[in-house]
Amino acid sequence: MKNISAIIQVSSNIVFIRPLDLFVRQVLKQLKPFSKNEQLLDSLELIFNEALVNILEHAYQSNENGKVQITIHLEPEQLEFRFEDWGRSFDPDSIPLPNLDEPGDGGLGLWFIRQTVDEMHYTTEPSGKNVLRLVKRISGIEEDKD
Amino acid sequence: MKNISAIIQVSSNIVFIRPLDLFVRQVLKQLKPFSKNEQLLDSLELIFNEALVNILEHAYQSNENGKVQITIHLEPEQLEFRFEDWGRSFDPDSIPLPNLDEPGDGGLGLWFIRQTVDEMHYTTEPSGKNVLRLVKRISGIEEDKD
Amino acid sequence: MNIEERQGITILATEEKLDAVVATKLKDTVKKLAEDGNLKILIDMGNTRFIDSAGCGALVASLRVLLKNKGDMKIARPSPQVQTLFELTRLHRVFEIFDDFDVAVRSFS
Amino acid sequence: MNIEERQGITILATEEKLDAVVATKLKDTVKKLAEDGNLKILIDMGNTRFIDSAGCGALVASLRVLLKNKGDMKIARPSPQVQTLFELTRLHRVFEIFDDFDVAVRSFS
Ligand SMILES: Nc1ncnc2c1ncn2[C@@H]1O[C@H](COP(=O)(O)OP(=O)(O)O)[C@@H](O)[C@H]1O
Ligand SMILES: Nc1ncnc2c1ncn2[C@@H]1O[C@H](COP(=O)(O)OP(=O)(O)O)[C@@H](O)[C@H]1O
Repeated sequence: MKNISAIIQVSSNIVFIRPLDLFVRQVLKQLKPFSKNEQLLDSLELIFNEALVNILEHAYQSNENGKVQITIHLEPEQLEFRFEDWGRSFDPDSIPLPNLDEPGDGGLGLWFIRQTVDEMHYTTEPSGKNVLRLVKRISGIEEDKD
Repeated sequence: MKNISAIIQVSSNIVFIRPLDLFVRQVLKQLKPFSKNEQLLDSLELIFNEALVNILEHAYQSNENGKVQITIHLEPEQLEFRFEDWGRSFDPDSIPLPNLDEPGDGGLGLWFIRQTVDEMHYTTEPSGKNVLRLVKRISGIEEDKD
Repeated sequence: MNIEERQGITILATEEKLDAVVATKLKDTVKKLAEDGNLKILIDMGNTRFIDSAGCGALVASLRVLLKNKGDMKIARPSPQVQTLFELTRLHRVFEIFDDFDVAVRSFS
Repeated sequence: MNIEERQGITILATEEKLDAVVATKLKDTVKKLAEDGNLKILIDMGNTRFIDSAGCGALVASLRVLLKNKGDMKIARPSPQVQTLFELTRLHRVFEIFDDFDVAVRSFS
Protein backbone atom coordinates (compact mmCIF):
# COMPACT_ATOMS: atom_id res chain seq x y z
CA MET A 1 0.00 0.00 0.00
CA LYS A 2 1.10 3.52 -0.75
CA ASN A 3 0.89 5.94 2.14
CA ILE A 4 -2.50 7.58 2.54
CA SER A 5 -2.91 11.07 4.00
CA ALA A 6 -5.59 13.63 4.57
CA ILE A 7 -5.14 17.13 5.96
CA ILE A 8 -8.22 18.89 7.27
CA GLN A 9 -8.57 22.44 8.49
CA VAL A 10 -11.66 23.50 10.37
CA SER A 11 -12.67 26.16 12.85
CA SER A 12 -13.06 25.11 16.48
CA ASN A 13 -16.77 24.63 16.05
CA ILE A 14 -18.53 21.63 17.58
CA VAL A 15 -20.41 21.17 14.35
CA PHE A 16 -17.24 19.45 13.04
CA ILE A 17 -16.80 16.87 15.81
CA ARG A 18 -19.12 14.19 14.47
CA PRO A 19 -18.31 14.70 10.79
CA LEU A 20 -14.58 14.36 11.53
CA ASP A 21 -15.04 11.30 13.75
CA LEU A 22 -17.07 9.67 10.99
CA PHE A 23 -14.59 10.67 8.29
CA VAL A 24 -11.77 8.97 10.15
CA ARG A 25 -13.79 5.87 10.92
CA GLN A 26 -14.94 5.63 7.31
CA VAL A 27 -11.40 5.93 5.89
CA LEU A 28 -10.11 3.23 8.25
CA LYS A 29 -13.09 0.98 7.58
CA GLN A 30 -11.97 0.61 3.97
CA LEU A 31 -8.53 -0.59 5.01
CA LYS A 32 -7.31 -3.85 6.48
CA PRO A 33 -7.03 -4.75 9.33
CA PHE A 34 -9.61 -2.19 10.49
CA SER A 35 -12.35 -3.35 8.13
CA LYS A 36 -12.86 -6.54 10.11
CA ASN A 37 -12.12 -5.20 13.57
CA GLU A 38 -14.97 -3.11 14.99
CA GLN A 39 -13.30 -2.94 18.37
CA LEU A 40 -10.16 -1.37 16.91
CA LEU A 41 -12.32 1.08 14.93
CA ASP A 42 -14.23 1.95 18.11
CA SER A 43 -11.07 2.67 20.07
CA LEU A 44 -9.54 4.79 17.31
CA GLU A 45 -12.77 6.73 16.80
CA LEU A 46 -12.83 7.32 20.56
CA ILE A 47 -9.32 8.69 20.94
CA PHE A 48 -9.61 10.81 17.81
CA ASN A 49 -12.79 12.27 19.29
CA GLU A 50 -11.23 12.85 22.72
CA ALA A 51 -8.21 14.65 21.27
CA LEU A 52 -10.41 16.86 19.10
CA VAL A 53 -12.89 17.69 21.87
CA ASN A 54 -9.99 18.59 24.18
CA ILE A 55 -8.77 21.16 21.69
CA LEU A 56 -12.20 22.75 21.37
CA GLU A 57 -12.87 22.72 25.12
CA HIS A 58 -9.45 23.33 26.62
CA ALA A 59 -7.14 24.86 24.01
CA TYR A 60 -9.89 27.15 22.72
CA GLN A 61 -12.19 27.10 25.78
CA SER A 62 -15.24 26.69 23.56
CA ASN A 63 -14.44 29.80 21.53
CA GLU A 64 -15.52 28.83 18.01
CA ASN A 65 -13.11 31.10 16.13
CA GLY A 66 -9.99 29.01 16.67
CA LYS A 67 -8.29 27.03 13.94
CA VAL A 68 -7.66 23.30 14.10
CA GLN A 69 -5.62 21.37 11.58
CA ILE A 70 -5.78 17.61 11.57
CA THR A 71 -3.57 15.23 9.65
CA ILE A 72 -4.34 11.56 9.26
CA HIS A 73 -1.40 9.63 7.93
CA LEU A 74 -1.39 5.93 7.19
CA GLU A 75 1.67 3.86 6.40
CA PRO A 76 1.73 0.08 6.01
CA GLU A 77 2.80 -0.35 9.62
CA GLN A 78 1.37 2.62 11.47
CA LEU A 79 -1.38 5.15 11.82
CA GLU A 80 -0.74 8.72 12.90
CA PHE A 81 -3.21 11.39 13.97
CA ARG A 82 -1.72 14.86 14.23
CA PHE A 83 -3.66 17.75 15.77
CA GLU A 84 -2.49 21.34 15.51
CA ASP A 85 -4.04 24.24 17.36
CA TRP A 86 -3.15 27.84 18.14
CA GLY A 87 -4.85 28.05 21.52
CA ARG A 88 -3.77 27.51 25.12
CA SER A 89 -1.06 24.96 25.60
CA PHE A 90 -0.63 22.51 28.49
CA ASP A 91 1.79 19.96 29.84
CA PRO A 92 0.36 16.46 29.45
CA ASP A 93 2.89 15.10 31.95
CA SER A 94 1.33 17.28 34.66
CA ILE A 95 -2.11 15.72 34.22
CA PRO A 96 -2.73 13.08 36.89
CA LEU A 97 -4.30 9.72 36.15
CA PRO A 98 -8.07 9.74 36.64
CA ASN A 99 -9.30 8.53 40.01
CA LEU A 100 -11.63 5.73 39.00
CA ASP A 101 -13.02 5.57 42.54
CA GLU A 102 -14.36 9.10 42.13
CA PRO A 103 -16.24 8.76 38.86
CA GLY A 104 -17.29 11.91 37.07
CA ASP A 105 -14.23 13.95 37.97
CA GLY A 106 -13.08 13.95 34.36
CA GLY A 107 -9.56 13.32 33.20
CA LEU A 108 -10.61 10.26 31.21
CA GLY A 109 -9.84 11.57 27.74
CA LEU A 110 -6.06 11.71 27.94
CA TRP A 111 -6.05 8.42 29.82
CA PHE A 112 -8.03 6.70 27.00
CA ILE A 113 -5.59 8.14 24.50
CA ARG A 114 -2.51 6.96 26.38
CA GLN A 115 -3.96 3.50 26.83
CA THR A 116 -4.58 3.14 23.11
CA VAL A 117 -1.60 4.63 21.30
CA ASP A 118 2.02 3.54 21.15
CA GLU A 119 3.37 7.07 21.06
CA MET A 120 2.02 10.43 22.17
CA HIS A 121 4.01 13.62 21.63
CA TYR A 122 2.89 17.11 22.52
CA THR A 123 4.97 20.17 21.68
CA THR A 124 4.41 23.89 21.59
CA GLU A 125 6.32 25.64 18.84
CA PRO A 126 7.78 29.13 19.31
CA SER A 127 5.05 30.46 17.01
CA GLY A 128 2.48 29.35 19.59
CA LYS A 129 1.29 26.37 17.61
CA ASN A 130 0.57 23.25 19.68
CA VAL A 131 1.11 19.89 18.02
CA LEU A 132 -0.26 16.65 19.39
CA ARG A 133 0.96 13.53 17.60
CA LEU A 134 -0.61 10.15 18.28
CA VAL A 135 0.98 7.09 16.74
CA LYS A 136 -0.47 3.60 16.75
CA ARG A 137 1.54 0.75 15.26
CA ILE A 138 -0.59 -1.78 13.42
CA SER A 139 0.82 -4.28 11.01
CA GLY A 140 -0.45 -4.98 7.54
CA ILE A 141 -2.43 -1.83 6.81
CA GLU A 142 -3.67 -2.08 3.22
CA GLU A 143 -6.66 -1.41 1.05
CA ASP A 144 -9.47 -3.92 1.48
CA LYS A 145 -10.59 -4.85 -2.00
CA ASP A 146 -13.50 -7.09 -0.96
CA MET B 1 -24.72 32.14 12.27
CA LYS B 2 -21.03 32.79 11.74
CA ASN B 3 -19.62 31.44 8.51
CA ILE B 4 -18.48 27.83 8.72
CA SER B 5 -15.63 26.47 6.59
CA ALA B 6 -13.61 23.33 6.20
CA ILE B 7 -10.65 22.79 3.90
CA ILE B 8 -9.64 19.24 3.15
CA GLN B 9 -6.64 17.99 1.21
CA VAL B 10 -6.48 14.38 0.13
CA SER B 11 -4.77 12.32 -2.53
CA SER B 12 -6.87 11.20 -5.49
CA ASN B 13 -7.55 7.85 -3.88
CA ILE B 14 -11.02 6.31 -4.01
CA VAL B 15 -10.67 5.43 -0.34
CA PHE B 16 -11.63 9.07 0.36
CA ILE B 17 -14.86 9.22 -1.67
CA ARG B 18 -17.23 7.82 0.93
CA PRO B 19 -15.60 9.46 3.96
CA LEU B 20 -15.80 12.87 2.26
CA ASP B 21 -19.40 12.38 1.15
CA LEU B 22 -20.32 11.45 4.71
CA PHE B 23 -18.35 14.32 6.20
CA VAL B 24 -20.25 16.82 4.09
CA ARG B 25 -23.61 15.24 4.78
CA GLN B 26 -22.88 15.11 8.49
CA VAL B 27 -21.86 18.78 8.68
CA LEU B 28 -24.99 19.86 6.82
CA LYS B 29 -27.21 17.58 8.90
CA GLN B 30 -26.39 19.65 11.98
CA LEU B 31 -27.55 22.86 10.31
CA LYS B 32 -30.96 24.20 9.43
CA PRO B 33 -32.64 23.87 6.98
CA PHE B 34 -30.77 20.68 5.99
CA SER B 35 -31.44 18.89 9.28
CA LYS B 36 -35.09 18.42 8.41
CA ASN B 37 -34.76 18.01 4.67
CA GLU B 38 -33.47 14.59 3.67
CA GLN B 39 -34.13 15.28 0.02
CA LEU B 40 -31.93 18.36 0.05
CA LEU B 41 -29.22 16.41 1.87
CA ASP B 42 -29.50 13.62 -0.72
CA SER B 43 -29.11 16.00 -3.63
CA LEU B 44 -26.13 17.80 -2.09
CA GLU B 45 -24.43 14.54 -1.17
CA LEU B 46 -24.98 13.41 -4.76
CA ILE B 47 -23.48 16.42 -6.50
CA PHE B 48 -20.56 16.58 -4.07
CA ASN B 49 -19.89 12.93 -4.87
CA GLU B 50 -20.21 13.44 -8.64
CA ALA B 51 -17.79 16.36 -8.65
CA LEU B 52 -15.24 14.45 -6.59
CA VAL B 53 -15.51 11.25 -8.61
CA ASN B 54 -15.08 13.25 -11.82
CA ILE B 55 -11.78 14.61 -10.54
CA LEU B 56 -10.49 11.16 -9.64
CA GLU B 57 -11.68 9.57 -12.88
CA HIS B 58 -11.23 12.31 -15.43
CA ALA B 59 -8.80 14.95 -14.11
CA TYR B 60 -6.48 12.25 -12.68
CA GLN B 61 -7.65 9.29 -14.81
CA SER B 62 -7.67 7.05 -11.74
CA ASN B 63 -4.03 7.79 -10.92
CA GLU B 64 -4.02 7.83 -7.13
CA ASN B 65 -1.08 10.23 -6.71
CA GLY B 66 -2.95 13.40 -7.58
CA LYS B 67 -3.86 16.05 -5.05
CA VAL B 68 -7.40 17.25 -4.45
CA GLN B 69 -8.31 20.17 -2.23
CA ILE B 70 -11.90 20.66 -1.20
CA THR B 71 -13.39 23.67 0.53
CA ILE B 72 -16.84 23.67 2.07
CA HIS B 73 -18.01 27.13 2.92
CA LEU B 74 -21.33 27.97 4.54
CA GLU B 75 -22.78 31.44 4.90
CA PRO B 76 -26.25 32.26 6.20
CA GLU B 77 -27.63 32.41 2.67
CA GLN B 78 -25.48 30.05 0.62
CA LEU B 79 -23.43 26.91 0.47
CA GLU B 80 -20.29 26.64 -1.63
CA PHE B 81 -18.30 23.55 -2.56
CA ARG B 82 -14.94 24.31 -4.13
CA PHE B 83 -12.82 21.58 -5.72
CA GLU B 84 -9.21 22.15 -6.75
CA ASP B 85 -7.14 19.70 -8.76
CA TRP B 86 -3.86 19.75 -10.64
CA GLY B 87 -4.81 17.20 -13.30
CA ARG B 88 -6.29 17.40 -16.81
CA SER B 89 -8.60 20.29 -17.39
CA PHE B 90 -11.73 20.37 -19.54
CA ASP B 91 -14.33 22.75 -20.85
CA PRO B 92 -17.69 22.10 -19.15
CA ASP B 93 -19.50 24.07 -21.87
CA SER B 94 -18.35 21.55 -24.46
CA ILE B 95 -20.02 18.65 -22.66
CA PRO B 96 -23.37 17.80 -24.25
CA LEU B 97 -26.49 17.09 -22.23
CA PRO B 98 -26.97 13.38 -21.60
CA ASN B 99 -29.22 11.55 -24.02
CA LEU B 100 -31.80 10.06 -21.69
CA ASP B 101 -33.12 7.86 -24.49
CA GLU B 102 -29.77 6.08 -24.62
CA PRO B 103 -29.28 5.20 -20.95
CA GLY B 104 -25.87 4.14 -19.83
CA ASP B 105 -23.94 6.46 -22.09
CA GLY B 106 -22.73 8.49 -19.11
CA GLY B 107 -22.69 12.23 -18.90
CA LEU B 108 -25.12 12.26 -15.98
CA GLY B 109 -22.78 13.67 -13.35
CA LEU B 110 -22.36 17.19 -14.69
CA TRP B 111 -26.04 17.29 -15.55
CA PHE B 112 -27.03 16.41 -11.96
CA ILE B 113 -24.70 19.15 -10.74
CA ARG B 114 -26.10 21.80 -13.08
CA GLN B 115 -29.65 20.88 -12.17
CA THR B 116 -28.96 21.31 -8.47
CA VAL B 117 -26.73 24.34 -8.05
CA ASP B 118 -27.39 28.02 -8.71
CA GLU B 119 -23.87 28.73 -9.94
CA MET B 120 -21.14 26.58 -11.41
CA HIS B 121 -17.75 28.07 -12.31
CA TYR B 122 -14.80 26.17 -13.72
CA THR B 123 -11.46 27.84 -14.33
CA THR B 124 -7.94 26.70 -15.04
CA GLU B 125 -5.30 28.92 -13.51
CA PRO B 126 -1.97 29.59 -15.29
CA SER B 127 -0.27 27.36 -12.71
CA GLY B 128 -2.33 24.45 -14.02
CA LYS B 129 -4.70 24.33 -11.09
CA ASN B 130 -8.33 23.66 -11.97
CA VAL B 131 -10.99 25.17 -9.74
CA LEU B 132 -14.62 24.07 -9.78
CA ARG B 133 -16.95 26.21 -7.68
CA LEU B 134 -20.50 25.13 -6.99
CA VAL B 135 -22.81 27.56 -5.25
CA LYS B 136 -26.27 26.77 -3.94
CA ARG B 137 -28.34 29.56 -2.43
CA ILE B 138 -30.41 28.45 0.53
CA SER B 139 -31.95 30.83 2.97
CA GLY B 140 -31.73 30.64 6.72
CA ILE B 141 -28.69 28.41 7.18
CA GLU B 142 -27.98 28.21 10.90
CA GLU B 143 -26.99 25.79 13.61
CA ASP B 144 -29.76 23.45 14.68
CA LYS B 145 -29.73 23.43 18.45
CA ASP B 146 -32.46 20.79 18.90
CA MET C 1 -22.90 -7.27 -2.03
CA ASN C 2 -24.67 -10.45 -1.07
CA ILE C 3 -25.78 -13.15 -3.50
CA GLU C 4 -28.49 -15.70 -2.84
CA GLU C 5 -30.47 -18.20 -4.86
CA ARG C 6 -34.23 -18.47 -4.37
CA GLN C 7 -36.73 -20.40 -6.54
CA GLY C 8 -34.33 -20.34 -9.47
CA ILE C 9 -33.79 -16.61 -9.16
CA THR C 10 -30.49 -15.02 -8.23
CA ILE C 11 -30.96 -12.27 -5.69
CA LEU C 12 -28.18 -9.75 -5.54
CA ALA C 13 -28.51 -7.44 -2.53
CA THR C 14 -26.66 -4.15 -2.84
CA GLU C 15 -25.14 -2.37 0.15
CA GLU C 16 -25.68 1.06 1.69
CA LYS C 17 -24.16 2.80 -1.30
CA LEU C 18 -24.28 1.81 -4.95
CA ASP C 19 -21.68 4.33 -6.04
CA ALA C 20 -18.52 4.71 -8.10
CA VAL C 21 -16.64 2.69 -5.47
CA VAL C 22 -18.63 -0.50 -6.19
CA ALA C 23 -19.97 0.13 -9.70
CA THR C 24 -17.35 -1.97 -11.48
CA LYS C 25 -17.74 -4.78 -8.99
CA LEU C 26 -21.49 -4.89 -9.61
CA LYS C 27 -21.05 -5.02 -13.38
CA ASP C 28 -18.40 -7.74 -13.13
CA THR C 29 -20.50 -9.78 -10.71
CA VAL C 30 -23.59 -9.70 -12.93
CA LYS C 31 -21.51 -10.54 -16.01
CA LYS C 32 -20.02 -13.54 -14.23
CA LEU C 33 -23.45 -14.67 -12.99
CA ALA C 34 -24.86 -14.46 -16.53
CA GLU C 35 -21.92 -16.36 -17.98
CA ASP C 36 -22.55 -19.09 -15.42
CA GLY C 37 -26.12 -19.38 -16.64
CA ASN C 38 -27.87 -17.34 -13.92
CA LEU C 39 -30.22 -15.44 -16.18
CA LYS C 40 -32.94 -14.31 -13.78
CA ILE C 41 -31.46 -11.66 -11.56
CA LEU C 42 -33.22 -9.56 -8.96
CA ILE C 43 -31.29 -6.59 -7.62
CA ASP C 44 -32.56 -6.10 -4.06
CA MET C 45 -31.89 -2.48 -3.10
CA GLY C 46 -33.66 -2.67 0.26
CA ASN C 47 -30.45 -1.80 2.10
CA THR C 48 -29.29 0.85 -0.34
CA ARG C 49 -29.71 4.44 0.75
CA PHE C 50 -27.73 6.11 -2.02
CA ILE C 51 -27.00 5.69 -5.71
CA ASP C 52 -24.93 7.95 -7.98
CA SER C 53 -24.44 8.21 -11.75
CA ALA C 54 -21.86 5.42 -11.70
CA GLY C 55 -24.32 3.17 -9.87
CA CYS C 56 -27.04 3.95 -12.41
CA GLY C 57 -24.58 3.20 -15.20
CA ALA C 58 -23.67 -0.14 -13.64
CA LEU C 59 -27.33 -1.16 -13.42
CA VAL C 60 -27.92 -0.26 -17.07
CA ALA C 61 -24.82 -2.19 -18.15
CA SER C 62 -25.96 -5.18 -16.08
CA LEU C 63 -29.42 -5.16 -17.66
CA ARG C 64 -27.81 -5.07 -21.13
CA VAL C 65 -25.67 -8.11 -20.37
CA LEU C 66 -28.71 -10.08 -19.26
CA LEU C 67 -30.90 -9.06 -22.18
CA LYS C 68 -28.09 -10.01 -24.57
CA ASN C 69 -28.05 -13.45 -22.96
CA LYS C 70 -31.87 -13.72 -23.14
CA GLY C 71 -32.15 -13.30 -19.38
CA ASP C 72 -33.83 -10.63 -17.30
CA MET C 73 -32.97 -8.28 -14.46
CA LYS C 74 -35.42 -6.53 -12.17
CA ILE C 75 -35.06 -4.18 -9.24
CA ALA C 76 -36.71 -4.41 -5.83
CA ARG C 77 -37.19 -1.92 -3.00
CA PRO C 78 -35.53 1.30 -4.18
CA SER C 79 -35.12 3.96 -1.48
CA PRO C 80 -36.62 7.42 -2.01
CA GLN C 81 -33.23 8.74 -3.19
CA VAL C 82 -32.85 5.85 -5.65
CA GLN C 83 -36.41 6.21 -6.92
CA THR C 84 -35.94 9.96 -7.40
CA LEU C 85 -32.78 9.44 -9.42
CA PHE C 86 -34.40 6.70 -11.55
CA GLU C 87 -37.21 9.10 -12.38
CA LEU C 88 -34.91 12.02 -13.11
CA THR C 89 -32.91 9.89 -15.54
CA ARG C 90 -36.03 8.11 -16.85
CA LEU C 91 -34.53 4.79 -15.81
CA HIS C 92 -37.86 3.96 -14.18
CA ARG C 93 -39.05 3.25 -17.72
CA VAL C 94 -36.07 1.05 -18.47
CA PHE C 95 -36.09 -1.13 -15.36
CA GLU C 96 -38.92 -3.22 -14.01
CA ILE C 97 -39.13 -1.95 -10.44
CA PHE C 98 -41.00 -3.44 -7.46
CA ASP C 99 -41.64 -1.92 -4.06
CA ASP C 100 -42.48 -5.35 -2.68
CA PHE C 101 -39.76 -7.97 -2.59
CA ASP C 102 -42.04 -11.03 -2.80
CA VAL C 103 -44.01 -9.63 -5.69
CA ALA C 104 -40.69 -9.05 -7.44
CA VAL C 105 -39.60 -12.66 -6.90
CA ARG C 106 -42.94 -14.03 -8.11
CA SER C 107 -42.89 -11.82 -11.19
CA PHE C 108 -40.13 -13.93 -12.75
CA SER C 109 -42.29 -17.04 -13.05
CA MET D 1 -33.10 12.17 22.77
CA ASN D 2 -36.57 10.76 23.21
CA ILE D 3 -38.52 10.79 26.47
CA GLU D 4 -41.39 8.47 27.31
CA GLU D 5 -43.35 7.55 30.40
CA ARG D 6 -44.13 3.89 31.11
CA GLN D 7 -45.53 2.42 34.33
CA GLY D 8 -44.39 5.40 36.32
CA ILE D 9 -40.88 5.20 34.92
CA THR D 10 -39.34 7.85 32.68
CA ILE D 11 -37.51 6.28 29.78
CA LEU D 12 -34.89 8.46 28.17
CA ALA D 13 -33.62 6.97 24.91
CA THR D 14 -30.22 8.25 23.81
CA GLU D 15 -29.28 8.62 20.15
CA GLU D 16 -26.52 7.12 17.99
CA LYS D 17 -23.85 9.04 19.86
CA LEU D 18 -23.73 10.01 23.51
CA ASP D 19 -20.77 12.34 23.11
CA ALA D 20 -19.51 15.82 23.99
CA VAL D 21 -22.04 17.27 21.54
CA VAL D 22 -25.03 16.13 23.60
CA ALA D 23 -23.52 15.63 27.07
CA THR D 24 -24.76 18.95 28.48
CA LYS D 25 -28.20 18.42 27.01
CA LEU D 26 -28.48 15.02 28.71
CA LYS D 27 -27.43 16.43 32.11
CA ASP D 28 -29.87 19.34 31.79
CA THR D 29 -32.70 17.08 30.70
CA VAL D 30 -32.27 14.70 33.62
CA LYS D 31 -31.96 17.60 36.07
CA LYS D 32 -35.20 19.08 34.76
CA LEU D 33 -36.95 15.69 34.92
CA ALA D 34 -35.83 15.21 38.53
CA GLU D 35 -36.94 18.72 39.49
CA ASP D 36 -40.35 17.93 38.03
CA GLY D 37 -40.59 14.89 40.26
CA ASN D 38 -39.63 12.19 37.75
CA LEU D 39 -37.37 10.21 40.01
CA LYS D 40 -37.25 6.81 38.32
CA ILE D 41 -35.25 7.18 35.16
CA LEU D 42 -34.18 4.50 32.76
CA ILE D 43 -31.57 5.48 30.19
CA ASP D 44 -32.28 3.29 27.17
CA MET D 45 -29.05 3.05 25.16
CA GLY D 46 -30.38 0.55 22.64
CA ASN D 47 -29.81 2.97 19.77
CA THR D 48 -26.46 4.25 20.99
CA ARG D 49 -23.41 2.94 19.19
CA PHE D 50 -20.81 5.25 20.72
CA ILE D 51 -20.07 6.96 24.01
CA ASP D 52 -17.06 9.12 24.92
CA SER D 53 -15.65 10.50 28.17
CA ALA D 54 -18.08 13.44 28.10
CA GLY D 55 -20.99 11.02 27.70
CA CYS D 56 -19.75 8.93 30.65
CA GLY D 57 -19.42 12.11 32.70
CA ALA D 58 -22.96 13.17 31.85
CA LEU D 59 -24.33 9.80 32.97
CA VAL D 60 -22.46 10.01 36.28
CA ALA D 61 -23.68 13.57 36.86
CA SER D 62 -27.24 12.47 36.06
CA LEU D 63 -27.08 9.58 38.51
CA ARG D 64 -25.81 11.98 41.21
CA VAL D 65 -28.74 14.34 40.66
CA LEU D 66 -31.22 11.50 41.04
CA LEU D 67 -29.60 10.00 44.11
CA LYS D 68 -29.52 13.43 45.75
CA ASN D 69 -33.28 13.66 45.13
CA LYS D 70 -33.82 10.11 46.47
CA GLY D 71 -34.55 8.83 42.99
CA ASP D 72 -32.80 6.23 40.88
CA MET D 73 -31.31 5.93 37.42
CA LYS D 74 -30.54 2.70 35.58
CA ILE D 75 -29.14 1.89 32.17
CA ALA D 76 -30.53 -0.52 29.58
CA ARG D 77 -29.04 -2.11 26.47
CA PRO D 78 -25.48 -0.78 26.25
CA SER D 79 -23.71 -1.54 22.95
CA PRO D 80 -20.40 -3.43 22.99
CA GLN D 81 -18.50 -0.14 22.75
CA VAL D 82 -20.48 1.35 25.63
CA GLN D 83 -20.08 -1.77 27.75
CA THR D 84 -16.33 -1.84 27.08
CA LEU D 85 -15.94 1.77 28.16
CA PHE D 86 -18.06 1.25 31.29
CA GLU D 87 -15.79 -1.63 32.27
CA LEU D 88 -12.57 0.25 31.53
CA THR D 89 -13.71 3.14 33.71
CA ARG D 90 -15.29 0.81 36.31
CA LEU D 91 -18.64 2.53 35.76
CA HIS D 92 -20.21 -0.91 35.42
CA ARG D 93 -19.93 -1.02 39.22
CA VAL D 94 -21.54 2.40 39.61
CA PHE D 95 -24.53 1.93 37.31
CA GLU D 96 -27.18 -0.73 37.44
CA ILE D 97 -27.05 -2.06 33.88
CA PHE D 98 -29.52 -4.34 32.09
CA ASP D 99 -29.14 -6.07 28.75
CA ASP D 100 -32.88 -6.64 28.61
CA PHE D 101 -35.15 -3.64 28.39
CA ASP D 102 -38.21 -5.22 30.04
CA VAL D 103 -36.20 -6.59 32.92
CA ALA D 104 -34.83 -3.07 33.42
CA VAL D 105 -38.33 -1.57 33.53
CA ARG D 106 -39.58 -4.20 35.97
CA SER D 107 -36.57 -3.73 38.23
CA PHE D 108 -37.86 -0.36 39.38
CA SER D 109 -40.97 -1.81 41.09
N1 LIG E 1 -5.47 19.93 23.74
C1 LIG E 1 -5.44 20.45 25.01
N2 LIG E 1 -5.13 21.73 25.19
C2 LIG E 1 -5.07 22.26 26.43
N3 LIG E 1 -5.31 21.55 27.55
C3 LIG E 1 -5.61 20.25 27.43
C4 LIG E 1 -5.69 19.64 26.16
N4 LIG E 1 -6.01 18.34 26.35
C5 LIG E 1 -6.11 18.16 27.66
N5 LIG E 1 -5.88 19.29 28.33
C6 LIG E 1 -5.86 19.46 29.80
O1 LIG E 1 -5.75 18.16 30.36
C7 LIG E 1 -6.86 17.90 31.24
C8 LIG E 1 -7.27 16.44 31.14
O2 LIG E 1 -7.85 16.18 29.90
P1 LIG E 1 -8.76 14.90 29.70
O3 LIG E 1 -8.04 13.72 30.24
O4 LIG E 1 -9.15 14.81 28.29
O5 LIG E 1 -10.02 15.13 30.64
P2 LIG E 1 -11.13 16.29 30.65
O6 LIG E 1 -11.18 16.86 29.27
O7 LIG E 1 -12.37 15.58 31.03
O8 LIG E 1 -10.67 17.28 31.68
C9 LIG E 1 -7.92 18.88 30.82
O9 LIG E 1 -8.80 19.19 31.87
C10 LIG E 1 -7.13 20.08 30.36
O10 LIG E 1 -6.76 20.86 31.45
N1 LIG F 1 -13.26 17.40 -13.09
C1 LIG F 1 -13.14 17.05 -14.37
N2 LIG F 1 -11.93 17.07 -14.97
C2 LIG F 1 -11.79 16.72 -16.27
N3 LIG F 1 -12.82 16.32 -17.04
C3 LIG F 1 -14.04 16.29 -16.52
C4 LIG F 1 -14.27 16.64 -15.15
N4 LIG F 1 -15.59 16.50 -14.89
C5 LIG F 1 -16.16 16.09 -16.04
N5 LIG F 1 -15.23 15.95 -17.03
C6 LIG F 1 -15.52 15.57 -18.43
O1 LIG F 1 -16.90 15.73 -18.65
C7 LIG F 1 -17.51 14.51 -19.06
C8 LIG F 1 -18.92 14.40 -18.48
O2 LIG F 1 -18.85 14.20 -17.07
P1 LIG F 1 -20.09 13.60 -16.32
O3 LIG F 1 -21.30 14.34 -16.73
O4 LIG F 1 -19.80 13.61 -14.86
O5 LIG F 1 -20.28 12.12 -16.85
P2 LIG F 1 -19.28 10.88 -16.84
O6 LIG F 1 -18.33 11.09 -15.71
O7 LIG F 1 -20.17 9.71 -16.66
O8 LIG F 1 -18.59 10.87 -18.16
C9 LIG F 1 -16.56 13.43 -18.60
O9 LIG F 1 -16.68 12.28 -19.38
C10 LIG F 1 -15.22 14.13 -18.72
O10 LIG F 1 -14.75 14.05 -20.04
